Amino acid sequence: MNSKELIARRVAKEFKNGDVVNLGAGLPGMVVNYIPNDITIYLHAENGIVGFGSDDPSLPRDIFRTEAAENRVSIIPGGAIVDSCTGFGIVRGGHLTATVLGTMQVDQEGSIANWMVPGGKFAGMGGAMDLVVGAKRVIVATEHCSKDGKSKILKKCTFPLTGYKVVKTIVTELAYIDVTEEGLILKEVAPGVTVKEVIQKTDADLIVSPDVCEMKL
Amino acid sequence: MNSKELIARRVAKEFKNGDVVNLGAGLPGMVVNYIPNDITIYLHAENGIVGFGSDDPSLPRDIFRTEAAENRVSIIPGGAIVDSCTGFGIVRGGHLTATVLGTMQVDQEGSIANWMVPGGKFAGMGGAMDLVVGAKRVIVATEHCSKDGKSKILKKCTFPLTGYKVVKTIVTELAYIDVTEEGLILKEVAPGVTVKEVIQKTDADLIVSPDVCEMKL
Amino acid sequence: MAKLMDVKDAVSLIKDGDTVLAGGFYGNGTPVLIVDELLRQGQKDLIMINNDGNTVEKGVGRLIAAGQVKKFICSWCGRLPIAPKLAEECKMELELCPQGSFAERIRAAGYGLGGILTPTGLNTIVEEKWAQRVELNGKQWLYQTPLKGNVAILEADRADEAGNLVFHLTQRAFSTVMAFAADLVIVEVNKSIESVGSISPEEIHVPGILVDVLVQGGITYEQ
Amino acid sequence: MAKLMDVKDAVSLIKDGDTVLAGGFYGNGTPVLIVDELLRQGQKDLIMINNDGNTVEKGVGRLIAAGQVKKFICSWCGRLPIAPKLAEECKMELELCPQGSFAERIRAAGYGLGGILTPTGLNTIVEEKWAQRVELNGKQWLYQTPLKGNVAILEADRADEAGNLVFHLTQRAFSTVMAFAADLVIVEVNKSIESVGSISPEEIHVPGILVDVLVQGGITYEQ
Repeated sequence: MNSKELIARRVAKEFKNGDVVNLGAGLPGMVVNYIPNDITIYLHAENGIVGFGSDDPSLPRDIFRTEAAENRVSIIPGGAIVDSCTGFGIVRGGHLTATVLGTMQVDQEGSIANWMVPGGKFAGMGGAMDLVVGAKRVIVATEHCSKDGKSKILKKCTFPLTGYKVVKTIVTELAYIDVTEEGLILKEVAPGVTVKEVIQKTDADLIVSPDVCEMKL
Repeated sequence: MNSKELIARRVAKEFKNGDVVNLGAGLPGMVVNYIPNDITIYLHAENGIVGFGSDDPSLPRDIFRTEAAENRVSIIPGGAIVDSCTGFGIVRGGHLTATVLGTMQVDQEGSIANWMVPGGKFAGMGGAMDLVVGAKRVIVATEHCSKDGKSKILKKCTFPLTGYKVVKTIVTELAYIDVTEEGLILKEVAPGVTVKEVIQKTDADLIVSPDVCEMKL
Repeated sequence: MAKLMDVKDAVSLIKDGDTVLAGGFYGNGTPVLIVDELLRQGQKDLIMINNDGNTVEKGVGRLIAAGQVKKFICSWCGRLPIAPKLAEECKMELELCPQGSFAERIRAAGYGLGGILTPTGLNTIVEEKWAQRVELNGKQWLYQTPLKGNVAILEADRADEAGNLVFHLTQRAFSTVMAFAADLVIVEVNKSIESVGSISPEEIHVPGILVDVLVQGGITYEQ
Repeated sequence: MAKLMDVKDAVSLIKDGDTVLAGGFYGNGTPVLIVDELLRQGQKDLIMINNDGNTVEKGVGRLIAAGQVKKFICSWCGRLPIAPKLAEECKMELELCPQGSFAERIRAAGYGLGGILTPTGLNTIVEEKWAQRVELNGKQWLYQTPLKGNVAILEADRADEAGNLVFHLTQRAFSTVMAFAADLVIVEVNKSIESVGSISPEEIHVPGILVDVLVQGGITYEQ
């Protein structure tokens, strides 16, 4: 199992029947592949679908039946269409069980920076800032370190923030970490990974839970 | 023609095809009877109909096809149903051509007091405060004097206000008066009524328009 | 996801002191069986948020007449003289809000906004008693707080078992936003509750994810 | 009441320097014939308000690439690298707004509200550059101003001659509120424009009283 699959599998275990979830593009989007078949979650798309599923090739192609990355999807039975105000009303109003986002940086206060590198391209935050302040639970699903080997989990974000003190949980290919008032609590380590290794690869301070255990997948 | 019919007939002449109008209960509601048949106005009801017409007895009775005084109505071809937020969005957003309201008092600054007598019953403003700030044009349709013979058109309202400096036009059985920055301009007098009589029966200061003429009905 | 419940069990979820958003304009759209059951169970000290209360015989006015309401927030109660009377006798608190602001304040609560900024009510009793004047963007506005409920009691025409709602004509009114603005949303559905997927996604007025409990109703609108 | 017009005449109502609200998410729902005609007529110095601009080949991005846009207000322009590039070169102003706030600001303009109060963007670049922090009701909010247009250009699936609009699936997006927020609302209708009264009052997404001009379109969604 590669890192991304491991992360997606672990995040998928967080959901129960009826949950309303927004999955970011890329890795977070893979989570849907590991939701058990006996559970229905309502996937929320920024362009106004509440409850989408995988593309149904038997349906005619339709540019208005796509999700927020413009992939063709189906609308699941029980799904609904809303306009943008209502779609984001669902987000900010606390009606979204969770949002799962990738990130460039996340810090021990729960702040997240995933939309802009200083001096880099200036392409906009899209719906991410609404999602991180609005969702009942913000789950960061990311590889533990960036490509150059640096920890993405920092004492303090240095890139422009997407949200300040909003993240509740961080899932990486090494660890499952909860963000609390006291700081980051290391709750699980991935199979074959030691607590020590997680601590070494993390810039932020970690509090090791007395119940720390191996991640179940 | 009695006073109320005269007022309703004169107000009806203010509208043109396609106008969107909210008519208050009582006298203002009579205006619709004098709209020429070749003109379609969209009557706006606070409970969410945009474009209602007179009751069609051939339709089944339906408690949800009533206007804001709970009279049974029809929905005209081209009419639409909206929820309360959108219904009042139409009002405040400047999409209502006019609101026609009765009143207890109106003053020379254009303020109106039509919802509460001090010490009297405390029944609420309903949609009136939204209508007077939102409609492009606020037309007061009222008998010139109260039942005890006192002018309803005052220098300054003494009852709790519905809206401050919002009225554009006042139509009574004696006169057609525009509210301007300079004050109240007497533009028309009803057939058989003299300018002097209007001035005598009006507490507010009136500026007689150089073009003052007889009301056409 | 909505749970289908007996009206008795559904209403037992409402507690003394709850803040209840009740749909309906003149009692049309106020859920009849749910109000019947509230009268029977006798929850006390409710804060009722409803446009007008209608009369002592239909709508939320029945609960006010029965003495179950501690505070009533409405835009108008001209058909319910008992409301201002109780307020005068200090037996019930009565708070008035312009109808458009009333709708927007409920929406603000449900949509996660900090309140509303409106020109409505400036220089009136609303500013004196229930709102705050603020200057923003070079203009004067009234700021009013969101109106949130513990519970919403609504009536719908159609629903599916996922809780998706469709209203009939002016049954919509405040109910579309009230469904967003309460922790517990209980809906009385007049037509037979349908299976999931039987309502087109484009027809739905309130997505089922907002609805907690469905009660099978059956009143007819042809009255 | 809507007027049926030729696309050429309709677009000639748009002037240099106008602020244009354009419907569409990724260019889906951005009216194709109207944008074609804007390119042809070459209106300049436009302020474009659109969620994302999409690309230089589809959507509002075409007008940006053609140099017709003075300022672009969007939530994201990741498919349109020319936008940040022009901004860097000071050839176009680029203003970013979180997507939910973007929708609400347009609605505020159309619904006659003084702006929005949202938690979104607190402690971010939005607060630094484009919003004002206010404390109301004991909490911190970002205040953002309404986003109003002179003109809105929208695409609808169905319309009747009274201007009533029906959208198809996610074609709704921002268009429902944009129709309220511009002085002149021009809509390209893909199905044949219908006679007045042919759309049920309950199906209508935007009442016809908000629509000024209808243009017969005809693109297909099956792409």
